[in-house]
Amino acid sequence: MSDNGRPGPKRPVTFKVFRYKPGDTDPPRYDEFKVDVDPRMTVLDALEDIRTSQDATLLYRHSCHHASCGTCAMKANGREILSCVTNVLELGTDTVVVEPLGVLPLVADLTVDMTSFADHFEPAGMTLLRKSEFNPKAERPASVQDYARYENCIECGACISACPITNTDPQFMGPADLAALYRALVKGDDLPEKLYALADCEHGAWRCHTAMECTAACPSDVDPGGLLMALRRRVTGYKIKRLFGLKV
Amino acid sequence: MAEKFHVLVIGGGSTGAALVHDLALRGLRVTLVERGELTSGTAGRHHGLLHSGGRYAVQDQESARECIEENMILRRIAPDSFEENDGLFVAITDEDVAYRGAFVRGCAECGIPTREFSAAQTLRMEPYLNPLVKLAVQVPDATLDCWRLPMRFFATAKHNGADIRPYTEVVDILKRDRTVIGVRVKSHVNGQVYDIGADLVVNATGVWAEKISEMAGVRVPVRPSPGVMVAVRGRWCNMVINRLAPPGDGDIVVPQRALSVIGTTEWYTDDPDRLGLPEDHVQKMFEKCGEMLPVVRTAPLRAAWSAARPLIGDETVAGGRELSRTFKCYDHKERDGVEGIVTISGGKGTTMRGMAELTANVVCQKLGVHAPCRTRETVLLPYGAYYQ
Amino acid sequence: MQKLVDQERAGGTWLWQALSGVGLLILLGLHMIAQHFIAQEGLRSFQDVLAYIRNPIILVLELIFLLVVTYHALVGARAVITDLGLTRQQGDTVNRILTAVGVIMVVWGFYLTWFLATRA
Amino acid sequence: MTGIPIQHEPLGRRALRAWFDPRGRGVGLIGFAFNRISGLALFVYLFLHLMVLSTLTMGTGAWESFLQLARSPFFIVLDASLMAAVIYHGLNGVRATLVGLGLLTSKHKAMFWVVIVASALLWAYAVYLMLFVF
Repeated sequence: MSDNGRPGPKRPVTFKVFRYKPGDTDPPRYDEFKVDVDPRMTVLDALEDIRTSQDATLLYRHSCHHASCGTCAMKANGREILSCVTNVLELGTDTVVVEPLGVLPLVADLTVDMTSFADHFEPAGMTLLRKSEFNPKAERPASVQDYARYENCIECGACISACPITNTDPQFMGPADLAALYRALVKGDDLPEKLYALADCEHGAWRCHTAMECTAACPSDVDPGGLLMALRRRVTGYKIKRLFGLKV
Repeated sequence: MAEKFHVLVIGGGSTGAALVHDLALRGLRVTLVERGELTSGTAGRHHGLLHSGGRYAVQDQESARECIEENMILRRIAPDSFEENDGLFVAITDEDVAYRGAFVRGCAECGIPTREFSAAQTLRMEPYLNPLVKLAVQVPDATLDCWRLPMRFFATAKHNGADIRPYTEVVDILKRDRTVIGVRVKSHVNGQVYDIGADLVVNATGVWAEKISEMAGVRVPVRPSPGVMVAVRGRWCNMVINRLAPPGDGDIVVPQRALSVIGTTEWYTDDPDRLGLPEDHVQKMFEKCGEMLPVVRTAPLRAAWSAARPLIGDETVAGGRELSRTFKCYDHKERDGVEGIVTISGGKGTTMRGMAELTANVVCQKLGVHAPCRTRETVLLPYGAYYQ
Repeated sequence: MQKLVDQERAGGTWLWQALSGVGLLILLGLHMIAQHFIAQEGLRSFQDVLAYIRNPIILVLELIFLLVVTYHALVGARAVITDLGLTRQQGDTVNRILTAVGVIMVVWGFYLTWFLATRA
Repeated sequence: MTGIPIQHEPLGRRALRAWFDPRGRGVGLIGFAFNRISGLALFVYLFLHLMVLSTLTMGTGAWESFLQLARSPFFIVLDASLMAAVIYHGLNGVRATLVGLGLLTSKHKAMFWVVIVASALLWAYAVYLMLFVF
């Protein structure tokens, strides 16, 4: 929404929504819903509208509605999106196909299970807070130790869904975890040897084939692909240094 | 009924999260049902402010005291969950400056530490502020993550044996005579409808409290009061920026990640499921918050949404901001003569733990359980532990 | 998905793959130049091939080329297969089969070169 | 639309979709897909090439008849496609190496188009040589 979304006329849009409930709506199917879309409406708003006025059983994840929690990632017209910040009319199609993320196990409808994602995050050393990059020159009141802010990654799973390798190899750590690992290395509050070993392992940084679809899919400007490559550069340097018996 | 618990909590928001955590720590067999994803109602959608209480220090000192107390407790039990950057109340107009005395006094009365800055000092700390800023007062506000903080409570509760069922909607309250004995739920995962028994049911559904209380044949005086919030790209302040004025529309900017969340407005609704997004409220956000941080008017919009506060008040009360932000726990045995159901409502994200403590005390007293509250000192697990 | 990442084995074949790839580009370039300048008319006849291989620089170059191209091709094939998500045992089997294929290819290539070089 | 949850797709089809289906994807996946396809083609070619060279052991006659065959239009087309695969795989390999070592990662899209244009030019020159010089 470039001009902060001034109101305009509504437009009817058909939503073709992936439906699946194990043992109930099984095999899956696509249900069609018509929604009168106003210019501010996001894909999540449209789903809320469908759930509250057309089908109360439609299941999808959502929480913060402003790209902070990362629960509402899904696919619209085949592309990973964060539904709370994806404007429907800006998708530019009269029919919008809404599907769950790939790779992550399906729970029902548009809901996927994030357990496997969280499992891989832990060893990567992901931390919630980081030192803010914002305005380091600004003065600080004495009581504030250092300005801090949350990591950009909101753990939505979009990159995992977009990556051609995670799609076929469930053991590959995946873009989000490896990007987190890089951030942990940079922050340096974990043992670098442990993190290097993790990055350098069979399922780590080298499995990536640089399709860079993770970065294209990331709704939070993390650039997981770029961080992964930066991680490789560091690991390469580490390996070379180790080869010559230098201190890391 | 195949399953029976000591306590069944309806509603997986921040209150429900803190309540199952509290009850699990007290050793009760507890389950929680939530119709959608956890924190998909009001809890997830708030502006992410860990209140210092400053906002209420003049008009609503009960809420203010609750806020500062819980603020300090949460920092202790959920380390690394906050952007501990504090907050500023900034005066732009002479009217704002005139409010300073009452504000600082109110904060002192409620135990909220303050520190005052001149215009020049303020601008050195927050260069994007309106250059007309006259002075500022610092308070211990912070930014929290509306999804990950409640998830820490859920994670800890789960590891202490609580049973948490998202995607499970209550379709009926089961009663024997005038006693609630359980609930009928529908799973939105597989469409199954089944019953869960409980010695006590807690209605922690916030703005949806009325829907549940109707099923149970009891009454709760909750008024859904939505507000509009807008997130713009860019982090335009290091600290939380509040307007040094009585509570009003568009009086806060909360920096969160690489966003600035500006808020908020207030109206009343009867339907918490269809809040809508009044365009004039959105524009008002840009206008009013722009008075403090002019840059937010031109910053690219990231999201605009509504969230409904579960305020306590009767239909007879007209105003919105006059209603207290405090919380209350209702035992419907006393109010409506219905045994086996308790309602907790009101309050805010910051006071989630306190609301849970109050409710758990009522629950334990009703069930005849003697177990002290331990949530004040129990450090929470990381949110990721919910998935392990 | 398994709970923790199996960290026992180091990765890093990607580095060697990139390195051998760059090597191949150089070797291929030399190969083309050699074809162009040493065998000026292209390899039009059996005798031309023999004459070409008689040059010791060409001989060594072709043998290195064979080694590197075999390595690069097999590691590439292995990447495609392992990207399908193999268990450890399956991975081991694939490694063994591909190693055997590589050995056979190299041996056969060396035999061929020896055969031609001795005919010349 | 498939009737099967994406997550339950059989592996073969899943791989084909994930690696080669460009719908909803950008040039990154296209670059990767071309690289994989050309790589597999070259892998097959390597075997064929070794087999062809094996005819050398059967003496002059066999080799001459192969050369005859190699001048047929079918083989010319095959050779030309092979040339395209080699050129693209090689140039994209350089791109992948640079991107993969974090050297020019943010420029990966622009580099893809450079690779495509350079490949086309080189290939055109190679085909010209094949057809008119040799």
